[in-house]
Amino acid sequence: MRALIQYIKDVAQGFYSLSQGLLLTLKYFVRPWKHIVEQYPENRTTTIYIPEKFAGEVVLPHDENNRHKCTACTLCEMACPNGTIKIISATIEGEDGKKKKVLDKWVYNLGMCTMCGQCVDACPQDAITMKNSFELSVYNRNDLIKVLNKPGSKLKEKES
Amino acid sequence: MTLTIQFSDITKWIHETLNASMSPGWALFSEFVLAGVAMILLVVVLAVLFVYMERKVAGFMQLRLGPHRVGPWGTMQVFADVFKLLLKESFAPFTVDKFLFNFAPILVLAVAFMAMAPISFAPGLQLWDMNIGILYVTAVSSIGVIGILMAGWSSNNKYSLLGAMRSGAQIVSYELSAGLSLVAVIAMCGSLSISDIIASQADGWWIFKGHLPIMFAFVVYVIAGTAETNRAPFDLAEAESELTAGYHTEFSGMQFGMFYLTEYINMAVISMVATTVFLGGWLPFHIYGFDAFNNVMNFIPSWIWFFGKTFFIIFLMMWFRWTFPRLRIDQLLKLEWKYLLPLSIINVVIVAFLVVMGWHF
Amino acid sequence: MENLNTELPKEMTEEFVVNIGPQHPSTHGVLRLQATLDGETIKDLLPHLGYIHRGIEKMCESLGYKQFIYLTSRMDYLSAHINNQACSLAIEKGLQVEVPARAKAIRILMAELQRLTSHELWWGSCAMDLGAVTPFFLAFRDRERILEIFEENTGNRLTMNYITPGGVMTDINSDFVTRLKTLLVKIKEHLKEYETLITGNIIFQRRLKGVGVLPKELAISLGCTGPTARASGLSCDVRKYYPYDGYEKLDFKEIVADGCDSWSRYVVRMEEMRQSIHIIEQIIDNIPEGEYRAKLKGIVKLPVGEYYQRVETARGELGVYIVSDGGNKPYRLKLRAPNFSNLGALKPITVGSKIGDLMASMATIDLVIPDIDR
Amino acid sequence: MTKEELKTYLEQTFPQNKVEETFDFPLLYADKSELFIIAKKLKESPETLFDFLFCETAVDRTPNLEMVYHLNSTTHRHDMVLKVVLEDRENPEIHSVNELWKAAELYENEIYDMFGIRFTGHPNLRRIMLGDEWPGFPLRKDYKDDINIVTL
Repeated sequence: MRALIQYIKDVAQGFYSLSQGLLLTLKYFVRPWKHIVEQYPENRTTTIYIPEKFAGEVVLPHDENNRHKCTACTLCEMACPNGTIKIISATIEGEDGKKKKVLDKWVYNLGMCTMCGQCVDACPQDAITMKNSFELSVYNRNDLIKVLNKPGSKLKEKES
Repeated sequence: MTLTIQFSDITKWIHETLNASMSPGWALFSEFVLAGVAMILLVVVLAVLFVYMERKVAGFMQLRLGPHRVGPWGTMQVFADVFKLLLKESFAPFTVDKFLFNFAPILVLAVAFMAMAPISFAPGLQLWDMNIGILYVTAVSSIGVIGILMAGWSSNNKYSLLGAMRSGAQIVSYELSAGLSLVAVIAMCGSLSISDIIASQADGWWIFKGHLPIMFAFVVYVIAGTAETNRAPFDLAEAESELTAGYHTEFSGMQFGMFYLTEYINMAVISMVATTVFLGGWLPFHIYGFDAFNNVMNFIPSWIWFFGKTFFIIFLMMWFRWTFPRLRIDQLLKLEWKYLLPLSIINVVIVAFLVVMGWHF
Repeated sequence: MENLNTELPKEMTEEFVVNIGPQHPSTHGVLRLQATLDGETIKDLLPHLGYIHRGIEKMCESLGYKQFIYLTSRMDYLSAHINNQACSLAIEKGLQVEVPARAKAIRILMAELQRLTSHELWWGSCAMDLGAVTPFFLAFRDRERILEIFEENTGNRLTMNYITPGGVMTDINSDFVTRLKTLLVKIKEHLKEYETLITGNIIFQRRLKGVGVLPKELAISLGCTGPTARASGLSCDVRKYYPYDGYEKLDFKEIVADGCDSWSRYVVRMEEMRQSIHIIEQIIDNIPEGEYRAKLKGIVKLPVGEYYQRVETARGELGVYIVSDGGNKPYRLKLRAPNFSNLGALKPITVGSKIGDLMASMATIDLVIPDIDR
Repeated sequence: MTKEELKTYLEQTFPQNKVEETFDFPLLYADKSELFIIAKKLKESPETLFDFLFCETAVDRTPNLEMVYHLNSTTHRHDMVLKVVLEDRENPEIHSVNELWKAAELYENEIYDMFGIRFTGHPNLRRIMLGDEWPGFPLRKDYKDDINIVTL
């Protein structure tokens, strides 16, 4: 007899548990405004939220006079675990006649970058930063290899 | 009071015009063709609606929006999918049994269409009011499992075979309790004909008449019907996380589309039978003594009543699907053979006793 | 019923082999299980690995100590932060660097959040393996919010690259505490929904109870760790026994269950989510002020010797074994992956059960395939 | 037992073996032939009860290969390292510890795959990750592969 009561209890409990689940899904069914999806391609210019720190790609900021801070010391190239960065430096003659190493091309392969931030960390001049850009895909793999310093850009000397 | 044209008038008019213009034999043939085309169109439109509904229901229950890009609110999405399936190659692997492989989806679909024949959508809108309507539906819909077994066997794929065997075991067992729960109502009203069953509910739907055994039979029928259509939580035949896609793993293009369509047509058949037998078919909802309310209910056309009830039961099945986890195969069979079937048999015995004693109304 | 097959003459029964994977919806990756089936019953199971073997150990031998950490994010990508933490701790052990208190607190916070995301993903995919799709979206809703916090504070969502030897890469944002607090309230609310939808569900319970039984002795012998072993009654929480980064100061319970079955594993993980929230709540209000990073030299060189550091990831004990020859690169780096050992438990617990049970066992052991292959 | 106690214990119990210590654990060197006996003793003697093999790996100390067993006791909660030096580089062979710790089955498969150390008494020795036709053993220091290994 006790077994029978227990059995009926179990069945009732089972049905109760199932109905609780059904109620939960019904609750979400009738409340569409609680939904969480983002209308992504439509909101790319309006409501999309990209945090400030989001690491999308490495950039070499230039100031208004087209000057950057990179001294071509290649510390970032050495710090990169993936061989993403290639620094091509050129030797030019300075005003005082001394030979000087300057940056020629800051080659960055976005396709190999894992956004670990080691290069930014290693840079003694704070010349490079991470930018929160997104939608960086391209049709041609060669387009992922970028030269970060703008043509004609120069080294920004320290003020001090 | 009613301004609506009765469907029987339309059919009568068609019959008379055809007979006036051609010989009776040709007229009959044209009527068959017309009826067939109308039925196929109706079923396809219904299936498309169900697919759209399923996606929306699933989306809303999962905090999503469902399809919403193709057409307004995504209404064209289903058509886009159907056209995609139509344009795709129906690829058959090298080692399949070609004849069975190609025949299986056609058989499954044809059987699903056949089961629609005796169903009465509205007064007069019925293809064939045969005197064994319910028996015909249950009999025909059980042929579908042969198609599934054929698909699984001919695919020459172990997943397909396992899915087909599961499906066979499942459908064969769950048909028993589905049939027995229908027997409860049939015993009460004393007829297998669908129009008789509907007529017997003119003074109240069976489920609201207050017979406990009938209510129980309704619950059993919904459970068994869900299982018969291979839908979650009984979707073991195509259990995605276990057998990838079960019996239709190897099918592609429109052949897959046929299986997909069949699932929804089978759902429609199950819910239409449930509507007819338990929920009063196309009869409106009446409350005894409330004449004003009853008149308002009468004003709603009967086909809206019928499809409204059908959609409600289909919503129930979708609701189950998007809430519950799947059963294991032994639990599935245990549920049928150890719980539903004995209870259904006892239920039928009680109903028979009630009928013999004349205690029903 | 069970004896039916043995009574039949041998010629009438035939076992057949099914390859579950490499592409299969419930292996969650490219694992191939060669299953010998007798009807629905599994007779033998042989895992074939290496579909995503990248040779991380070999790659690490050619990278500097500061660089190789970020490769280990790609092992168990669901606890990438904790993997990085393990490597950092091993290097700090060799260098004898004291990590600032603020960095330790941030590390624990992030590690517990990572554990929370990992368990939430597991919850969703576990329910999906058993046929319920809706929980997956409910789980992703909360996981997404946590990932947003990661994104805001560390710059990345999955492989955060946040830990560096000596501390963390950047400081947390000023609104971190308030955002996390509002989030935790929500997550706790949603955990209750999880319970109603899945935990209480009778079908779900029947699918897991008594399925995939892993006795304690076997768990010890197979080297299982993490929730898998704790559900078998083996107390093995690294955070308790070999505390690191200040776990010894925190009050939390080690969840041990002795049901040994899939249901216990489920319960242990659900309870661990609550414990993670509890840990976060203890730290969140008193993150110490100060430096977030100890200064290290540009090129790190470990003294000659061997260093072994273990941490508790979401799936078990991750060991980092560094053999140093005094150079600027590790001479040999062995990563003791928790999933690799837990994989060994799959065969003994599933042989003799149905295919559906294999999915249940696999879902509750919670294998991450890149961690197995490395 | 603490690290120092365990070290003295090992020195007393295995007087002919070399006992050292690493940064974390006491370290016992065993000979190739007596590995299984020592491992069994460590596992079964009530003072040590090392029933949990949590890490088994090999290190290529050119020209030798070195097997490293990290052992833990789930009752006493102490750990130790057991090492075996294999001098035969061409055809290294050692007895499997699979009978003592079942975890070793997968670990030893991986070591066989990566270092080419063969384990006698292993129930199913196979190349678990790379496949049977892979040439060479990648984690050895003298492994050369121009296609698959990209150096920076």
